[in-house]
Amino acid sequence: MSNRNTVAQVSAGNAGPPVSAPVVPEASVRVARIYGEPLIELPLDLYIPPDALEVFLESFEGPLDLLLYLIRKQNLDILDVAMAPLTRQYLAYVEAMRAKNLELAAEYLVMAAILIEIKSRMLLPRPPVLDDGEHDPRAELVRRLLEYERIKQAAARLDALPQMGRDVLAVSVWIERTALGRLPGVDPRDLAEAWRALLYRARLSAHHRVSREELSVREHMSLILRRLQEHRVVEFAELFDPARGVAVLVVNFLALLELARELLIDITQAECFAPIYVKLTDAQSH
Amino acid sequence: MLNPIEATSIIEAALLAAQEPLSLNDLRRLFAEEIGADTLRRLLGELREQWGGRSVELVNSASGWRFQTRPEFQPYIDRLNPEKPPRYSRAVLETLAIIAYRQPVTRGDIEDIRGVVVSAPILQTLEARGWIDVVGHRETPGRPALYATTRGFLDDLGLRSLQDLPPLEEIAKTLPLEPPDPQPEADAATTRQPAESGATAG
Amino acid sequence: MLNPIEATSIIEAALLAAQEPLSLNDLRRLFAEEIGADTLRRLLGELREQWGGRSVELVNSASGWRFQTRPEFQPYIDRLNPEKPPRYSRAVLETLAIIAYRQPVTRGDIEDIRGVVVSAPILQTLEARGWIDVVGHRETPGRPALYATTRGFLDDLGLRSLQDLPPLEEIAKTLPLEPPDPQPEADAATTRQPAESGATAG
Repeated sequence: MSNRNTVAQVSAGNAGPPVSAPVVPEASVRVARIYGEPLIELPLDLYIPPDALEVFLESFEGPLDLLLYLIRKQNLDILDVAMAPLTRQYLAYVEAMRAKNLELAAEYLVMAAILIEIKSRMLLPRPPVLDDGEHDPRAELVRRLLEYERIKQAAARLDALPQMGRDVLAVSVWIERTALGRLPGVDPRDLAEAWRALLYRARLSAHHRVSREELSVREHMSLILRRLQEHRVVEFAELFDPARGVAVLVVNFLALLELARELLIDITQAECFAPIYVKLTDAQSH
Repeated sequence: MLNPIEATSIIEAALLAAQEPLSLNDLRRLFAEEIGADTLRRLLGELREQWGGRSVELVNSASGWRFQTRPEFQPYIDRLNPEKPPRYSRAVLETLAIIAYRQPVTRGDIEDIRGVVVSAPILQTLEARGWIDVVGHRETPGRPALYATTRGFLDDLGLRSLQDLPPLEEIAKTLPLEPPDPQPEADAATTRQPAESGATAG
Repeated sequence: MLNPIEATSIIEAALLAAQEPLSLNDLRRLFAEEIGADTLRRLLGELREQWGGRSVELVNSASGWRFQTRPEFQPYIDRLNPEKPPRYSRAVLETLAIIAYRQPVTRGDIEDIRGVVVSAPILQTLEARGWIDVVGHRETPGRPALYATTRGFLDDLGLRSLQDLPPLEEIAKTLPLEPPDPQPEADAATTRQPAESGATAG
């Protein structure tokens, strides 16, 4: 209940420095007691339009951010911060948030405890030997505040860099992506290599040696078979093209003989001097 | 207001960054419709001229304007493709070699030479590629198909005829040099055999 | 052989068409490694100059070279695509800054610096963007994940290395916390450890 009162004063008491004194006289005696700290006076800058408190708080990234704001706003020296006013202001905010039943992250409460602890340690007489800042009770807090402030600035600078997709776009002009569906390539040497491997494995060297001559015969065998598939029966003479030279004629003839030997074709002649016909072996057609 | 040079730069930036061709309407939106279609067409024409003879050209395709690389640069850019062209497995290559050098051959012939079963996918691969086809059937039980290489095979390998294939006599001559470990030839043969099935890696 | 103008055109075409930045090694492959890295660097420098003041610029970031539009054209191009990528919240940006400047860091480290809990979605946002990833685990109880920024982060911000990050403000210089005498260095070293190791990470 008293918390709610405080909020009312917080929001109403912005008019003048002696905050809500005229409105609620008792308040000048003691506005609130927060974590055992009497809050005599609300901070001068603690004016937040009532509806905006939540928005205001959301604009802080946490207790460190809020503390930095308070310090910078008061133009306090961060390296020699006066703990009493800082603590008081901080607690006032925290209390305002609690009073408004805003969901208050636990970190804010932890920080409140830290501030109070530092403040109380500051009140202790300091041994002169240690008066080198090293054991200043504020040291750790100041270190954290400075580190956080640096990161805060770094974050803003990162955000200011031109960002791919937001401030700049990658150029990528259209290109035929032919290479993507590429089929395996075979070099003639690959075939020779494959053959060589075969020879090793099967020791075929003697019996499967293929001469250049023989290869051309086999090529013609395929050509003749192909042709016979299209035409079924072809006159012998039609299979020869004298224009291609004697060598080809010979090879072609050898191919025919080989095909006949392998029983792949039939060569027939009805009578002497009748046309010779060549066809695929019986029943061999598609 | 924008001057024509600024407007052209804006069009250029948008087209270079666009993933898709941009229509005239798209391009008008760049200027919040404040530039008319005719002016835009004129600017595009000028932009196309500015890019004339460069590595990339401005093209007006069915779906709009786009920059595209000129075809003569394609072979260079293809080299960037980190994917090495795939390779056929040893099984496929050997089968192809047998068909090329011994055609016409049946699957049984191939199996005799290779000493292992020739799986259907191997022959299908080569048929689908258009490198072999069935030129007949041998009149033996089962009438097995006879395979031969095609014209396309010669074309794709840059051969005028089968005679341009590396001659096998030379292969035979170089044979003794080949095995890295000459003595245990039998071992070499057997150790290679298991690799057969797994040799499909590219 | 190619003359420098042809070579530059090829580089330009490749860079304009590339989907990703191209490294010097990528670019060398354009020429089947026949152009040395030094020559290539010189050509790239010339190309960058040729493009100076135009709608797109040649940028050298962590992964390599790429063309990108200049920021001043973005307001126009944005009109084509009304869906702008959202700006990141301060929580995300601060988390990113901590990871960038203090990497490798755990979530706990980030929370210590920010003074608040770091929610999972914040890290997920940055991971999904490909800007941070887990590079290991700290050998402390719970083995928390160690986060670092990626090369994609540098690329997307046009940075070549972490050293190109905007320098951190040297507010701490006036800080009496930093012992002026060198002896208690050990203390300083332990508190700063994450920063030290991160600053040099490539």
